[in-house]
Amino acid sequence: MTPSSRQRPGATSSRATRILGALTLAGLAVLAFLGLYVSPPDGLQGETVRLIYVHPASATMAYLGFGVCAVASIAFLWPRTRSYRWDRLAGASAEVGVAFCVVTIVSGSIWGRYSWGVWWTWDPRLTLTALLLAVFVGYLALRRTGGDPLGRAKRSAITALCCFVVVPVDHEATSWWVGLHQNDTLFRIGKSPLIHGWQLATMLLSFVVFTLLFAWMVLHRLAIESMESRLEDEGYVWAIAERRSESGPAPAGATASSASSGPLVAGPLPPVATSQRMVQEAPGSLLAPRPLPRERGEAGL
Amino acid sequence: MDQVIRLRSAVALVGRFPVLAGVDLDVFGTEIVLLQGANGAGKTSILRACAGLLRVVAGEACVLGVELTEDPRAVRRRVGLLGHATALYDDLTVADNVTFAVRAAGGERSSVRPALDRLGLTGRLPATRVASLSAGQRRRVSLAALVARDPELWLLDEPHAGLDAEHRDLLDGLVRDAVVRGRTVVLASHEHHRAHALAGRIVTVAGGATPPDPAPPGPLPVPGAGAVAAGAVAPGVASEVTSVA
Amino acid sequence: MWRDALLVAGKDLRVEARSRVTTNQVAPYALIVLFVFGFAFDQDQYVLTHIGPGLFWVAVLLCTLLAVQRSFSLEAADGARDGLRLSGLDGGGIFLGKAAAIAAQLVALEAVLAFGIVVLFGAHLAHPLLLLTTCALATVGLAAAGTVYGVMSAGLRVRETLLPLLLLPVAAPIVLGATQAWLAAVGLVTGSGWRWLTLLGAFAAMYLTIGVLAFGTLLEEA
Amino acid sequence: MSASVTGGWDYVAGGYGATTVLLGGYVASLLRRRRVLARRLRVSGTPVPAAGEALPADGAGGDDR
Repeated sequence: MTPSSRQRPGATSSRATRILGALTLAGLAVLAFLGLYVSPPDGLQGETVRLIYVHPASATMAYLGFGVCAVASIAFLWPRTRSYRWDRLAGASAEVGVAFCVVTIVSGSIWGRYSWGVWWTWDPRLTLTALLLAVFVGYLALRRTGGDPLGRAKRSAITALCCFVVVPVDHEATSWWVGLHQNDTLFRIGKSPLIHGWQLATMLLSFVVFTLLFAWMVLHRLAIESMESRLEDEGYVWAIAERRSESGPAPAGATASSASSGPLVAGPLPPVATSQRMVQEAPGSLLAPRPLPRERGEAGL
Repeated sequence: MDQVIRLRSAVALVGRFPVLAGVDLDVFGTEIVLLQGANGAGKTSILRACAGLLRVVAGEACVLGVELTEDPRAVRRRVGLLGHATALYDDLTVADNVTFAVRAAGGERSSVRPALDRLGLTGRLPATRVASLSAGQRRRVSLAALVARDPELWLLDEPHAGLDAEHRDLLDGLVRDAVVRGRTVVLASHEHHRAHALAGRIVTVAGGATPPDPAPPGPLPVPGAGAVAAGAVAPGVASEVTSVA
Repeated sequence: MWRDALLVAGKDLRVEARSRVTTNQVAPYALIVLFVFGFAFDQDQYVLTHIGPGLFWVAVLLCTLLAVQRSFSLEAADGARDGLRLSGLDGGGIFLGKAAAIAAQLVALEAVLAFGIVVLFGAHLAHPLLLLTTCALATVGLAAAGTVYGVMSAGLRVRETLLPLLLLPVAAPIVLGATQAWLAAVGLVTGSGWRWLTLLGAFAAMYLTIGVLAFGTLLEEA
Repeated sequence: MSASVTGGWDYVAGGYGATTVLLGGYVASLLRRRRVLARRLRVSGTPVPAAGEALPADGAGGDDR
């Protein structure tokens, strides 16, 4: 999809994301209708079975977010695929994953209050989810520390992997632990004697709709990251010009016109590997407000 | 004469600030080169970039045959940097500190004692904790570690700061000896009289760059500036006047 | 790598031997933590005996935070980290050295704390072989994870607050595994304590591997 | 299927409500951040990238080391 499909200049949504958003909204409406009206209550759990159309799907999206974060981190650390877009994807999906993880815990807690009579129990799945949340909140805090972008990206990627490898260990640990404690609180899906056709359909729909929502959120979170890095790069180009003008007679803050009329600063300005992307353009245009080289923009979604 | 440092349009960032915004620098073997410029001009950053501590993100940077843009770590063992910070552990003694620095860089323990003696760190001083030393003494401990390691390239950032007259002379002697032994020295200093007498060549740094401008703005204390960034050749020191641009 | 590790461990332990921060500050702190647990829970010896192993490992975890912060504030002072980077020491070697020094200090602290819970909480220590193996594996795991996260947060302005946020959730399996192994050893829960050791061993091996591989990069970017 | 257990609508409302509030709040924060950044970019005269659009010359290989 080329950027020309955008209607309003300056809008960050493309046609694809708008279609995706509309589909998601429609899906959510259908899901609510099916979940709250069409599908029947359960024999065992009464009306609260309707939470099954929210809770498992959001848990899956949380795991998906953390999984994407780990895979993107590996892709960033692997020298042959290193690119900041992996770093941005890791950050974006981790944040969306954290959001879904909170939803999972809150909705599960409400459900648990009804089913088990307690808001929280030290069930392996609950403990694992809570630990994952804690670990990835730490990861997001680390991402916000700033500093050299390459350093931050590497640090974050290694942390993401450190966080993620804890998952199997935690999983083993908590299952042994519960085995020891003879804990009888089990995940409830398996206990439903039979799933009604509408229930099954609605549940499947919930996974589809939440995946759409996940994709929409990650795309927009990525757009935010892109805009942040672009703002930083703008500052960077001006900072170099400013810095070099300290040495020359040209006044600081000389406008772009002087870049074409004569060298603002001594020496050719090199192609600069900026924080987020490579800028390989003529020295003059580096200082000038420039149009996007649109043909180089990759296929939008 | 082999080239020790070659920077071309080198750019380096600290956070998002471009401390180096396009530096060109050539230094050849057994030279003593003085970097001069105002505070914040980028002298320290050039030295740190040459030591492989500050990543060069654009342009070319080659020190001792190592491409810094590819692997800045490879050059570190062969370079000695005397910075503003002395990189000493307060709780260790003078001798322990120098020994650790030398052995960490792959040197021999036997080179420690002569270096301490050379810097006048004798008597009770080697067994004294660094925390109880004066600033000048710490500086000398740091220098002793450098002398004991005897790297191929010496990068000295304000080496005269905090030293008394006697030890400044000692330092100048150390630098000249090092060059005679085939080492190369780059220093940044505000002690113009001393530094000019020592240096074979002067490079002006401003605004994170080395302007090739024959007449840079502001007063230039370079005696007899003829060629670009040319300086007085110190007597008795083999050096070579080269153009910077 | 091993030579570098020995060199760095020797340096860190020598600093500790001269500054005595662990013996004079961290060890008393550990004992105070046990006292506070005693106040906060009950004077009921029965409760304290039963939660003693858990409190022990929580106290060890808190001490790990202090030891890690101390270990990296050494390097932060006076440009020492630049010195370490300039020395060209192998990253894996520095990691193993610093982790070994932290582990050595933790072992000393654990001895003090074990004495504390026996005296204060009336814990009884059975199966010394199981207990010692647990301590060894858990200590290695804590020191390795602590060193990885220590260097990660070392160069940041927010390191004092970031380190606990990163380390505590990650170290939770160690506290869990070590506590369960210990409870099994003294017969407070049924089942064999040995299987928890595989968990502790796996955790330690994982973080040792990560540390050896990634420490150089992390030190570079700190 | 007949409902042998009735009630629990309050829990359903709580669960759906909490989910809506949390996810809706997150979406709102995304949109707000997006709007603020887009405005700042427009002020500095830079084209605003679309969602899903790659940045120009974003190194795809190992080139932006």
